Amino acid sequence: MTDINVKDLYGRMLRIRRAEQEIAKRYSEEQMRCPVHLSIGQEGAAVGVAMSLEPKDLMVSTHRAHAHYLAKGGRLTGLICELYGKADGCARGQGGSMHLVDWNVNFAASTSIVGGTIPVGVGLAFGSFLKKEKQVTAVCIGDAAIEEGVFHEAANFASLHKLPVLFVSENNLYSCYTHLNDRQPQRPLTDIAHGHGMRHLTLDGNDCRSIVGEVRPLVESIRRGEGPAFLELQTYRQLEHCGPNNDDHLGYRGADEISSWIDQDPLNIVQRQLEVSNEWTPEFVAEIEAKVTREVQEAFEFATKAPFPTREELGAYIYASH
Amino acid sequence: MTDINVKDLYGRMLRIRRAEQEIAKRYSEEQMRCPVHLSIGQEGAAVGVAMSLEPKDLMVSTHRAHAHYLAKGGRLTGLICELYGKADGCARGQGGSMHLVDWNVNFAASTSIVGGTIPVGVGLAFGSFLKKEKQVTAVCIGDAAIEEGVFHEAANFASLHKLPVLFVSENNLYSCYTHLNDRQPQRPLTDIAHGHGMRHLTLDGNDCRSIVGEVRPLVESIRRGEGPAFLELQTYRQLEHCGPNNDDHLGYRGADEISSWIDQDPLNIVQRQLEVSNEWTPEFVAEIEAKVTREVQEAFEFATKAPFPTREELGAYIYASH
Amino acid sequence: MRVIKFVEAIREATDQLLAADKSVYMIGEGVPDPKSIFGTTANLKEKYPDQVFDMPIAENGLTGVAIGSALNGMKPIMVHQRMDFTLYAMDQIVNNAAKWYSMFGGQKSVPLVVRMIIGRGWGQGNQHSQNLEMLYSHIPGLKVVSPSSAYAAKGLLADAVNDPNPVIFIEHRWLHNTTSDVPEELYTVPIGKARTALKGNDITIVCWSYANLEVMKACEFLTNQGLSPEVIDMQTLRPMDLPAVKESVRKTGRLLVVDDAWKFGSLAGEIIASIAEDDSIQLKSNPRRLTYPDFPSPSTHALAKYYYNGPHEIVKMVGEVMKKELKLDEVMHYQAARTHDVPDQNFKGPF
Amino acid sequence: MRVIKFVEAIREATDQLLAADKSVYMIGEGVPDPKSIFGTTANLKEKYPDQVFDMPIAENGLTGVAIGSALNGMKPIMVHQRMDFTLYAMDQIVNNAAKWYSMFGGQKSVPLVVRMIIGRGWGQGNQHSQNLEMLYSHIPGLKVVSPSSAYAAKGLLADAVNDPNPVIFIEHRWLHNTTSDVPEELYTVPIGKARTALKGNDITIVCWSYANLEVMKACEFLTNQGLSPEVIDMQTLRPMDLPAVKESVRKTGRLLVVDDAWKFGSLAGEIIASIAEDDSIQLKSNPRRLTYPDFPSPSTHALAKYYYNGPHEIVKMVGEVMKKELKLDEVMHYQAARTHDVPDQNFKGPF
Ligand SMILES: Cc1ncc(C[n+]2csc(CCOP(=O)(O)OP(=O)(O)O)c2C)c(N)n1
Ligand SMILES: Cc1ncc(C[n+]2csc(CCOP(=O)(O)OP(=O)(O)O)c2C)c(N)n1
Ligand SMILES: [Mg+2]
Ligand SMILES: [Mg+2]
Repeated sequence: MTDINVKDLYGRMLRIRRAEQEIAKRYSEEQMRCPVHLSIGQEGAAVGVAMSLEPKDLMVSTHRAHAHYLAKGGRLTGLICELYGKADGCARGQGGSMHLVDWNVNFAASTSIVGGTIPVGVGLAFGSFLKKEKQVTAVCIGDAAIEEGVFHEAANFASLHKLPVLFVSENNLYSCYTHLNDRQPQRPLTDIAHGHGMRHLTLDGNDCRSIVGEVRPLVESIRRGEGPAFLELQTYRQLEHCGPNNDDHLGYRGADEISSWIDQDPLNIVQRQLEVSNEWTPEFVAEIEAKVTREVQEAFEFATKAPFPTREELGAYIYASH
Repeated sequence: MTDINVKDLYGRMLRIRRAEQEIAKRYSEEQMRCPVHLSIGQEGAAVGVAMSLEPKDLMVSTHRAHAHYLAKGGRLTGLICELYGKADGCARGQGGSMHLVDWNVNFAASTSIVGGTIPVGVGLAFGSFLKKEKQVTAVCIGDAAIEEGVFHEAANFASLHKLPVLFVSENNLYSCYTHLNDRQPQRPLTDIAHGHGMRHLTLDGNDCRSIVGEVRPLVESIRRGEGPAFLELQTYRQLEHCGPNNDDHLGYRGADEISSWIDQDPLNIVQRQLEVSNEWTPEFVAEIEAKVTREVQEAFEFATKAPFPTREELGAYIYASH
Repeated sequence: MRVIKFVEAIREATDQLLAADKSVYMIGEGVPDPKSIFGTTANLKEKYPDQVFDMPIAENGLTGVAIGSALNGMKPIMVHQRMDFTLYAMDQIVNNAAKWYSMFGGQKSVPLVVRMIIGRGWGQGNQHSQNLEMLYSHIPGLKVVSPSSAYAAKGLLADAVNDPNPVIFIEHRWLHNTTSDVPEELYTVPIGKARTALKGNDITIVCWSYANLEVMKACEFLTNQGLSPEVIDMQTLRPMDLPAVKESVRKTGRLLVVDDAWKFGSLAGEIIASIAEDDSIQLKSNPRRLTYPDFPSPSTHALAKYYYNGPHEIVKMVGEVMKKELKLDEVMHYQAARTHDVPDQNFKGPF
Repeated sequence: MRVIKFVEAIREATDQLLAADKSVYMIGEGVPDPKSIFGTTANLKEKYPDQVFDMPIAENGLTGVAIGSALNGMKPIMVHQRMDFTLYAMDQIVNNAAKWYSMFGGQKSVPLVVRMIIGRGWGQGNQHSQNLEMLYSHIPGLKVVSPSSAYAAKGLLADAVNDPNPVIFIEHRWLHNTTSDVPEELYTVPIGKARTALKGNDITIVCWSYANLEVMKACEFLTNQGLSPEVIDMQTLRPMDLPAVKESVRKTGRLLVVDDAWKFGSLAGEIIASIAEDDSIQLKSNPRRLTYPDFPSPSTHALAKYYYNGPHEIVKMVGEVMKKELKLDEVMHYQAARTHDVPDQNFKGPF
């Protein structure tokens, strides 16, 4: 793990955290008029996976995609403009929070139908396979998405053809307000991957550094043609399922559960690692906070001032032309 | 296994075999005008499972359903009339070979969309569960049906609620002309069941007696509420995928493979067992052949003479009324 | 009478149906959770623990499960928070539920109710705002209802649950907080019957679901100008009460269908075709329809604003059918002053 | 010119498309097997081993895979032996393929062709004989074609594969063994253009796919009686060439649409509605449609016999639209002498 730049990981996670905190803060202004599923608490998984990939590798995600999009290198202004419905949004405002894309950094898509991008991700990898390109696709999903049959259809096909796919299931224990135990039998999630003849790995989804350490070699084996793999990253969503608030007063999850996960916040974990290595200096903290805050403030400033798409764009994207 | 009446098993398999042979023989007369997927070679599995159930237990099946329907006790005339499109068919001719039903013997349905009856079978069991009835549902499928996502969705739900379901996958190695290895990664089929937290068992699908020996206690444990189980029965379809002929000249399966399976014909296996126990007497053979042949001939005679539904039945089953 | 919200009417009907018949059960993603499907299932799990269920995200499989349980004596009510999700379940709905009664020669039908919610506004976008009523209304063997008021919602849900056939029950999200008189006791609004929402002589406006509210609002601006529109609220989309439409059109001689769905291949088109085919009807002008444009709704409110039809567009189209210059400024101002991407000022998203 | 079968035209087009562009690939259950999708994919695997694939039975997942590969530079052609099976794939087709271009603001489209085969006869029954053209034709973002001849099949397939958008390619099983003139070289029949199959003045008969054959046969019995029907073969169902229909109807003043699908909510209805709405068209009589009845086809040939429309029903309906007593015995005898549950004497089932 000597080549892992932990300070860099911290900076990447912090960028996502501060961006989402700003979204949460400003959401009540009612100018970001689309549903937002924040990833606060899950940044370690997103950054860990993205930093295990090469830039040419592809990624797809779900309704909860901000962290994946940003971790993969997606434009922050593209994201914030998209939330504001502006023409400079990464999907020109047509998509909203749940439909992000940035082909410049090979973030291929997030969509809002649970399970919808899973076979699409496998198809991207099938494309790489057919073109004999050494490109890996990361399919980022939640813990509930594997309940959709289409996950299994896609996993079977990926395994059959040894396609270059990394399935990443961020197990945050909930599907909206429903606990895993009310949706799936009690067995390791990864047994499903085993059932499809796939390699699998379960990791602490909040420990970004060890994710990178474990997943980089896995990605390289996938790239070499050793077949797809399934990663379970155990993590926790800190805010409500959808929206800017905390909704733990609803009582669907226990106080102990919440506090133990907050203690294991991915930023805390990396902070502790940097403390151990004496890299957690006041200068570093001040510098990275300032840098990230500046970028976030600038992005919001840009987005709030940016123009909306004009009426001509309504219905402009029905068919692509030759 | 002392309480297993092997002669009875032989008689039940022979009834199915002779009925299907007669279907094959007469198919070229072009009076049975619907696709037929014969089970010749797979009768051991059907009878083995059906004889492990109680009469009150339910069964669903697929496009290849003749054996299941008859093994569960379905009316032979109902089947043959259905193939001839007659009003006395078990589905009044509306269904044809792929849509069989006989609620008198709790054969709930076979349908022609691969995977289509899997969740329906789990739902029958959910009904039993809700009504607190100690009734098991056998969901009879092929080896390819588990590729459909809906299998996984149904299996997950059955496992989650410990529903009284026995999944029976008759693994005959092919989906039409496509070998298992061209459709699924190389791993035991039962790994899939394990992935869903289900008990599983792989058996020689042609050895009817040992199926009954193994599956009866399994069914009873399911009935007691110990959760669903998945049975892989390894067997072989002797004729073409669909139709009355042998199509091995098409070269999609090897001569050695075919001959070794023919040698393991389920009737042969039981015959050998009866020879060992000295029950395979000329009298027994003559008597059972005569009995079965008579029933088959009578059913065809009945069916060929039976009336077609009248034109009034066209469009008569759009909505059920209160 | 007592005035309650649409969500409360659904909740109350479900409560009473669960109480009346132990074979009725309710299932769906989030049914017992604190959000309780926009309030429509609130407290039901507590009251009927053995009849109310959450489910995994597996729309097709669970629809099949519901079908199987229905064949085994139960009467499931399934709910999907968005109609868009039900595309996963088309196989079980169309190949199984719709066909069971016919493909086995009338032996067993599937008494299943599937509630589906149409989204709108607050940036829902392409995959959370589709009205797929047509995909179900085209399918023989299904019944499809689409109530426009709390009263109709309660009565149609009761009739749907008692129907031996599969019924698709379509709710527009923007109806959820609307209110109407609703009797406390359980009653039925019969499936297959349209309702005359307004009597008139000049033009027949056919609509259903949320569009009925917009049509009724438009009619205020029409009657102000001395017009007498007749409004037929279909309530059921299949089997459709075409006789009611025809009777009205025979009287008015003019037809406008307002359908919150894509135009090409819409139910609005089906209604117009049925009238056009009928030799016994003489129209005074060409029939018309007002629908969504033929593309999905964008997320950004800056464009979604122009996507939906309101009273302004309806009044304008009535003018076209009537071949009359109608005053539009009042209705235009009314509409401009309204919120356009939320149903009311209290709605703060997200879904 | 060279006369070949519809299946051979599809096979040849696929062969040429695979040869011309290495990003084209063909995938489907049974594509490389000895039955080769009714012959339409014969020997392609041998010739293009890296471009031709079998697949697991997983319609939705594999549609998603095809979509993903299309986004990554490939041009997949997927095939399903029955349209009924594609209900499993509605989510990926409608929520993803159809919307990709619009929901990401025009950044990437999905150049995917999905071939779907409509079954008929030999006891296919409820789940193997559905024509679900309407379910796809209603969806913005999709293109839908439904050729009626070997010539159109080859040309439309070529145009579909070169189209940057998802195209649903509908084949009626009973067209597979029909023949027509087909050029050897690759050519395109443009998506979105109807074809005048017969010029005439008395009535416009609109049809597509297999119905076109029945209409042309019916026209023999009509012209015998001095009538001059005009036949418009739509070829593309979405985007539809309504101007071609309108031009013809303006001339004839009469319209019959023959659609091999369920009546309620049919494309036939959409066409009639589009004509009825148009103020600039004066009809001499009410437009009509001839469709499947509103229930699924039964398996037994004893009843399927009365389910489908042939030249007899078409001639009869033309008589109604023309308000003319037409002679029916000849066409009735012709139809009675034909096989009714197989396309021709050589067909021995099973699918
Ligand atoms: C097909 C479909 N069904 C239901 C939903 C509603 N829904 C949105 S997110 C979600 C929960 C997903 O849970 P998980 O996969 O664990 O992801 P998480 O939200 O925890 O990140 C549900 C049920 C949907 N968007 N699509
Ligand atoms: C959804 C669907 N896809 C494809 C088919 C065509 N089909 C009919 S049987 C069959 C093979 C099924 O194989 P398996 O499940 O192993 O059963 P077997 O035929 O071997 O008994 C296929 C692909 C179908 N009927 N339904
Ligand atoms: Mg989760
Ligand atoms: Mg098989």
